[in-house]
Amino acid sequence: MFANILIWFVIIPILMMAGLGLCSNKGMDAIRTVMVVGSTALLALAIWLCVDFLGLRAAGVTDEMLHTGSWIWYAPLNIHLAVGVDGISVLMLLLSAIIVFAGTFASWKINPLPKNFFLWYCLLSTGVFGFFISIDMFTMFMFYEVALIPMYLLIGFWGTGRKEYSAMKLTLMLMGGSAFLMLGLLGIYWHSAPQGGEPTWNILEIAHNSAIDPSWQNLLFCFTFVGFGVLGAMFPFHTWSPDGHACAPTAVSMLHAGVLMKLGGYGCFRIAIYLLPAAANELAWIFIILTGISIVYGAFSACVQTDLKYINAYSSVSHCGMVLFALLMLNQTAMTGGILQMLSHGLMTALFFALIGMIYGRTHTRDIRQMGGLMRIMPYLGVCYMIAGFASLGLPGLSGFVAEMTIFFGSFQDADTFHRIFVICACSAIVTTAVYILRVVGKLLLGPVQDEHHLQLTDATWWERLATVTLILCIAGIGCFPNWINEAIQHSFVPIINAIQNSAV
Amino acid sequence: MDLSILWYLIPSVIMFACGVYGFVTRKNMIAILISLELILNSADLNFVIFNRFLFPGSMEGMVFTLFAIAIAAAETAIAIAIIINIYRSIGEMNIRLTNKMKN
Amino acid sequence: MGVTLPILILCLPLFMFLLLGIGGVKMTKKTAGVLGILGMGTCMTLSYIVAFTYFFSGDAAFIVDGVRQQFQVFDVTWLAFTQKLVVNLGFLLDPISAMMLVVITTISFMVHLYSWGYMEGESGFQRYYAFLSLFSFSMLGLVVATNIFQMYIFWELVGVSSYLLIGFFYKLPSAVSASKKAFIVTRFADLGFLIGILILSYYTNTFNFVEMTGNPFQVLAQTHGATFMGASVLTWAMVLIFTGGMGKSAMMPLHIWLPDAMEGPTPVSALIHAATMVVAGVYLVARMFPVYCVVETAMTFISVVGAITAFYAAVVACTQVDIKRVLAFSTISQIAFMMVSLGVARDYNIPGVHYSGLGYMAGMFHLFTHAMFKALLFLGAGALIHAVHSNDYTKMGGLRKYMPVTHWTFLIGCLAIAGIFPFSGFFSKDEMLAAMFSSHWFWGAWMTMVAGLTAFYMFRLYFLIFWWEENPDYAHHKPHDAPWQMSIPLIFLAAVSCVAGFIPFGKLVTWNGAPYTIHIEPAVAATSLTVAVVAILLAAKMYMKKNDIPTKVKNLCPGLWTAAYHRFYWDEIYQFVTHKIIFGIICRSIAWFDRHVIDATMDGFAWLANKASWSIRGMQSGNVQAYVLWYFLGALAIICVTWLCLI
Amino acid sequence: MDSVGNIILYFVVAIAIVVFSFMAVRTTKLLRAATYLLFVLIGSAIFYFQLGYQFLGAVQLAVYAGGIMVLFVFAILLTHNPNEKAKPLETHRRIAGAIAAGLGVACLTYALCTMPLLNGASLSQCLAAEEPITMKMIGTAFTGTNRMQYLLPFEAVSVLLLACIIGGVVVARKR
Repeated sequence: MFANILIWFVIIPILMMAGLGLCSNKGMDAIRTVMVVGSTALLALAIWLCVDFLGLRAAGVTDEMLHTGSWIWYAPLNIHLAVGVDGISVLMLLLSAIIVFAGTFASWKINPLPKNFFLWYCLLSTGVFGFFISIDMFTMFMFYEVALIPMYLLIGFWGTGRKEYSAMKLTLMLMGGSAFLMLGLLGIYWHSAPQGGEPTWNILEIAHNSAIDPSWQNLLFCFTFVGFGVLGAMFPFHTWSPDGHACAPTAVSMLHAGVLMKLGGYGCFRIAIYLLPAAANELAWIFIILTGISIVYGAFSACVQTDLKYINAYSSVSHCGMVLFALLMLNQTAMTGGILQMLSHGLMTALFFALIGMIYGRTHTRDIRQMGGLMRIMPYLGVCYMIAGFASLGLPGLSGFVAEMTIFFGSFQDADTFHRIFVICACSAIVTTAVYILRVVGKLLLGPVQDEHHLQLTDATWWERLATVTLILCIAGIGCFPNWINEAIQHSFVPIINAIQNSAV
Repeated sequence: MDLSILWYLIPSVIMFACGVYGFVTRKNMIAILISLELILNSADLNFVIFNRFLFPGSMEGMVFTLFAIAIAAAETAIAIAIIINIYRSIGEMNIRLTNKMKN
Repeated sequence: MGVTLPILILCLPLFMFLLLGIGGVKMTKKTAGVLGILGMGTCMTLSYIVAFTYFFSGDAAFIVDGVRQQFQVFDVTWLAFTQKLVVNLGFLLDPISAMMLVVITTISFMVHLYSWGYMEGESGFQRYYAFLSLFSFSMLGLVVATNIFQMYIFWELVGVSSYLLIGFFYKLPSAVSASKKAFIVTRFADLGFLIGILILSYYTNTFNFVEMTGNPFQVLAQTHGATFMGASVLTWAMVLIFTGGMGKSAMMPLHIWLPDAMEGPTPVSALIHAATMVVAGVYLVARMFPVYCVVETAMTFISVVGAITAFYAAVVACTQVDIKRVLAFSTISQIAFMMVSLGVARDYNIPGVHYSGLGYMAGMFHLFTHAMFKALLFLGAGALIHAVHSNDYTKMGGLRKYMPVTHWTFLIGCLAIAGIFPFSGFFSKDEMLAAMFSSHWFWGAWMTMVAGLTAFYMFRLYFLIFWWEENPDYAHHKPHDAPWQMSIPLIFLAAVSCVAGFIPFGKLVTWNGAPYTIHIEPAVAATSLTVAVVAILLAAKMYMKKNDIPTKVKNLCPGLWTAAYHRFYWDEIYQFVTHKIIFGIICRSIAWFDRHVIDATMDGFAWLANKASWSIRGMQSGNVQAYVLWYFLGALAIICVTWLCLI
Repeated sequence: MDSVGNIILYFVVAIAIVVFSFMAVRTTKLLRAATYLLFVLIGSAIFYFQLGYQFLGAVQLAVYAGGIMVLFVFAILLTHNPNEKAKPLETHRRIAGAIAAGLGVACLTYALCTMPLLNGASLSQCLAAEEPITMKMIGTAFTGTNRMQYLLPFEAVSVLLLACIIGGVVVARKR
C-alpha cells in the first residue's frame, strides 16, 4: 500500500499534523519548519508525479488511470480505498500542492493559535488531496467532507468580519450540496452493476459497466451535478462564496477558492458527466443556462462591489461558472478549456486572495473607497496585484487567456444557435471582467493616496514575496506554454467522449 | 344483570383518565405524585380484572399487581424523599420553579 | 533566410522588457535609458536587414516572377484547440509586414531616443522604457503574425501595453481613467474581433492567414449557406473582425478613447496613438484584404465607417484647444482615410465592379508616410509642451523665434499632412484620392473635402502655436529648443517626411505582391492640391496675426462650434450609457438582486429552519408534564391509526 | 346472574372511585386530594375483594391505603400549611389535559365496547370456574422456579425495596 506514490499525498499531511501536534503554540519556528518541510515535500511529490506521468504518457502508456491501487476497507458495502490518477487529477494535485505551499507562506504570521490553525489547514489539505487521488466514490465523498468541515473552524475562528455567520452559511450550503451529492452517489452505487452483479463504488468499473438506466441517470445527474455545482459556485447556489471568502483568513481563502472550488468542477466532470453520459447529453442545456447566467451575473455583480474580497468572490463565481460551462459543452476542446480554467483560476484567485490578505494586513481595510495609490507605497504588491488582474482579464501570456480561449473555441464547436448564443454571452464576460478588474486596479493601486496613514506602510516581506512569486511563475508558465497540459490530459477525455457519443446514438 | 368485564373496566378507565389529567395539570409535586398513584392503581386494577375475567384459573395478573404495588410503594417513598429534599433546599414545591439542578 | 534574425527581432524587445521591468529598480536612469535605446537600435537594425533582404535580395523565396511571396519564416505550434484548429506562433514575411517592421522599429527607436530627453526628470523612467519595449514587442508580434489568432494574442498585448503607457502618470486620476477607458473600449471591440475569429475559424477550420487569403473563394465556399439574421456568416465574421480594428483604430463610434489617451507621455502618443498601434486596425483589414474583397457588404461597411469618421474627426479637430487633442483627432481622421482607401479597393471581377488594388497600395503608402509625419508632429508637440509646460495652444503663440528647430520640423509635418507637393503626404493622399474617385465620385469628393479640412486645422494649429501673438509669460520663462536627444528624432523624421513620397511604393507593397506603377493623376492631384492650398491660406488669414475673425466665425454658429468642441457629446453619451445604465441600473440591480433575493432566499431557508427549531423547541422543555401529555396524545394517535388501518 | 348485593356494591364502589378520582385531581387542597386518593385506593381494594383476590385486597389496603398514604400525609404536612391552597392552574394546560383525558376515555371506551372478546362471562361465572386462591398457592407462585412461578422477580423486587430503603435514607439524610 505504501509503495503507491498516491497514498503519500494523504500520508504527508497526516504526518504534518502529527508533527504539529508535537509543537506548542509558542514555538512558531518549529511550526513553520514542519509546515515548510511538509508542503515542500508535497510540492516535490506533485512535481515528481507530474513528470513521471508525462513520461509514462510519452512512453505510450494509454491506460485511463495510472498508479492505480485498491484496498478494501468496508467489505459489506464494497467500499475500497481506491486510488488512481489521470492527467486531470495529476494537474489538480499539482495545483493543490502549489497552493498549499504558497498558503503556508501567506499565513506565516498567523495569530492566534498558529498550531491549531495549521492543524486544521493540514486536515483540509488531506481532504483535498484525498479527493483528487480517489477513484472510489465513497472514499472520494469522505475526503470531500474532510475538506469541508475544517473550513468551518478556520473561518469561524481565524476569520474577520461576520465570521460566524459566514462560516455557518458556507458550511451549511456546502453540506446541503453534499446531501444531494450523497443521494446521487448512493443512486449510482445501487445501479452500478449490470443485472444481478455486485454494486460497486469504483468509478472505473461503473463507467466500464455503464449499466445505469437512462431514466435513473437523469435524476442522479441532477443530484450529483447540483451537489458538486454548489461547491463550484453555480448560480443560484453561489451565495456562500462572497460571504465565505470575505471572512476567511488569507490562506483559507486561497485554498478554498484555489482548490476547493475546483473540487466542484472536478466532481462534476468525474462523476456527473463521466458516469452519467446519457443524462449529461440530455440535461446539459439546463445547466448551460445556469452556468451561463453565473458567468455574466458574477461579472456584473463584481462591477459594483466595494470590498476587495467580494469583488474577487464574484469574479470567482464568473470564472468557475466558465469551468462548468465548458465541461457541459461535452466536447474535448471545451473540456480541456474547463480544466485549464480550473488551473488558471485556482492559481490566480489564490494569488488574488494572498495579495488581498497582505494588503488588508497593512491597511486594515478592504474597502476600495478608502484606499488609493498603493502602487506608490507598496510597489511590489501593486505589481503583483496588477499581474493577477491581467491574468484574470485574460492577458495573453498569462494563464487566464489560454483557458478562456480554449473554452470559447471549444464551445463554439457546437453548431446550434442555443449553444452559440450562450458562448457569445460567455465571451462578453471578457469585457465585463476588464471593467471590474481595471476599476479595482484604478482605485486601489493608482491615483492619489487616499489615506495618508498608508504612506508609512511597508512593502512585501520575503515570505510574502516567495508566496506570490511561486504563483506568478505558475500563472505565466501555463500562459506561455500551454500545450503540454493539453497533451497531459487528452487521454482522459477519450472514454468520456466515446460514452457520450454512444449514449447519443 | 351480569357484572361483565366491561363494568369493571369503565371505572378503571376513568380513574386512569383522571390520573392523566391530574398529572398534566397539577403544579405541586405531591399532587402530581397523587395523580401518578391513580394511574398506577388503574393499571393494577386492569391486571386483576383481566386476570379474573379472561384468564380464570391462572394468577399472573394478581402476582404482577402485587409486584406493582411493591414497586409503587418503593417509588412513592423515594419520590417523597426527593420532594422533601427539594423543598428543604429551595423552599418550593412548584414543579415549574424547580427547573435547575443547582440553584 | 534563417530564423535567427526574426526570432531576435521578437525576443530582443521582450528581453529588454523583462530586464528593465524586473531589474530596472536596481539600475540608474542612465543605464536603463542606454540599454533601452541600444536594444531598440539593434532591433531596428535587424528589422532593416530583414526588410531589405525581403524586398531587395530577389531570393526565390520572396519573389517569383516579380510577384512578392508570403513567406513563413517559422511557425511553431503553441496551443492545439482541435486537431485542425491549431494556434501557431510564427513570423510571416510579406510586403506589409516587412514595411511595418521598418515603421515600427524606426519610430520606436526615435521615441526611445527622444524620451531620453523628454522623460529625464520623471520618476519611473526605467519602468517607462520597459513598457516601451513591451509595446514594441507586442506590435512586432502583431505585424508578423502568421495566423489570426496570433494576431489576436498580440492585439491584446498591444492593448495592455497601451493601457500601461497611457496610465504611466498613475498618480493623476485623469491618466488612470483615460487608460481604463482606452482599455475597456478596445476590449469591447476585441470582443467583436474574438467572435469574428470564432465564426471564421469554425467554418474555415484554420487560423492561418496564408491559407485564408491565398484562396478567399474557398473561404466563401466553406461558409456558404450559413446565415444569421439575413446576412451570411462570412459577412458577420468579417464585419465583427473589422469591429476589432475599429476599436484599435479609433473608428466611430469606438473612437472615444483616443483623445483621452493623450494623457500619456507625449512620446508614447507619438509611438502608439499616432504611428503604430492605431494603424493595427488598418493593418488587420489589409492582412485579411483578399477575404474582405469577396465580402461586398463588409467592404462597404468599412468605407462608410471610415468616411463618417474621417469627416467627424476633422470637424472636431478644428475646434480643439489642446494641441495633442488636435493631433489625436487628426490621427483618427487620417486613419479613417486609410480605411476608406482600403474599403474602395477591390480586385476581383465581381460583375459590374472593376476597381483595382490601387486603394490598397495607397492606403499602405499613407500608413507609412502618416506614421512618419504624425510621429514627427507629436514629437514636435512634445518639444513644445516640454518648453511651455502646457498642452494648451492659448499658452503658446509666436514660438517660431524661440524654437527654430521645432518650428521648421513642425511646419514640414504640417505640410506633409496637408498634402503639399513634394512632401510625403501629397503622394500617398493623392493615390488614395485617385482610388476613391475611380471607385465612385462621391467618395472622392467627400474625402477631398476631408483633406481640405485637414489642411485647415493643421495650419490653424501651426499658426496658433508659432505665429498669432506671443504669450507674455515668455518673459520670465523663455522657451527654448529641446536637447539633442529630442531634436535628432525631429530632424530625422522631418527628413523622411520630405523624401518618403518618392519611394516607389507600388513596386514594394501591393495587395497581391505584383508590382503596381504609380502615376500621379493630374486632375486629382490638382484638385487636392488646390483645396489644400486654399485651406492653408484660409487658416493663415484667420490665425496668422491676432485678430477677431476666429471669434466671429465661432459666433456665426455657436451651437455647432460648442457641439464640435465637445466632440459632439460622444463622451457624454458613453458616460451616460456606461455609468448610468450599465453600472447604475444593470450592475447595481444585479448586485441588489443577489443580496436581497438570492442570498435572502438562502438566508430565508436558514431563518425557516431556525424558526421551525425554535417553535418545536418548546416541546423539549424538560417539563415532564408536557412530555406525558404528548406521550399520551401520541399513544392515542397511534391507537387510532392502528385501528383505522385494521378496519 | 350476579347477586343483587354484588351489583349494589359494585355501583357504590364504582361511583365512589369515579367521583373521588375526579375530586382528587380537582381539589386545590393537597390534604384533601390525599384523602380522596385514599378513598379511591380503598375502592380498588374492595374491587379486589369482590373479584376474589382477598390477599391482594389486603395488600392494597395495608401497603397503599396504610403505608403510602401515611407517607403522603406526612409529606404534605411537612411541606405545607394545611390551609394553604395550591396555586391556580394554567387554563390552557387544563384544557389540554381535559381534552387528552376526554379523548382517552372516549377512545378506550369505544375500544372496550366494540371489542367482541370482552363480552364474555359474568363475574359469578368466572368466580365459579376456579377454586379460590389460597395463600399456599400464592406462596408457591412466589417461591417456585417453574413456569408461572416468580422467584426471580420476587427477589428482584426485594432487592429493589432494599435499594429503596437505602436510597430513601441517603436522599433524606441531612447534608
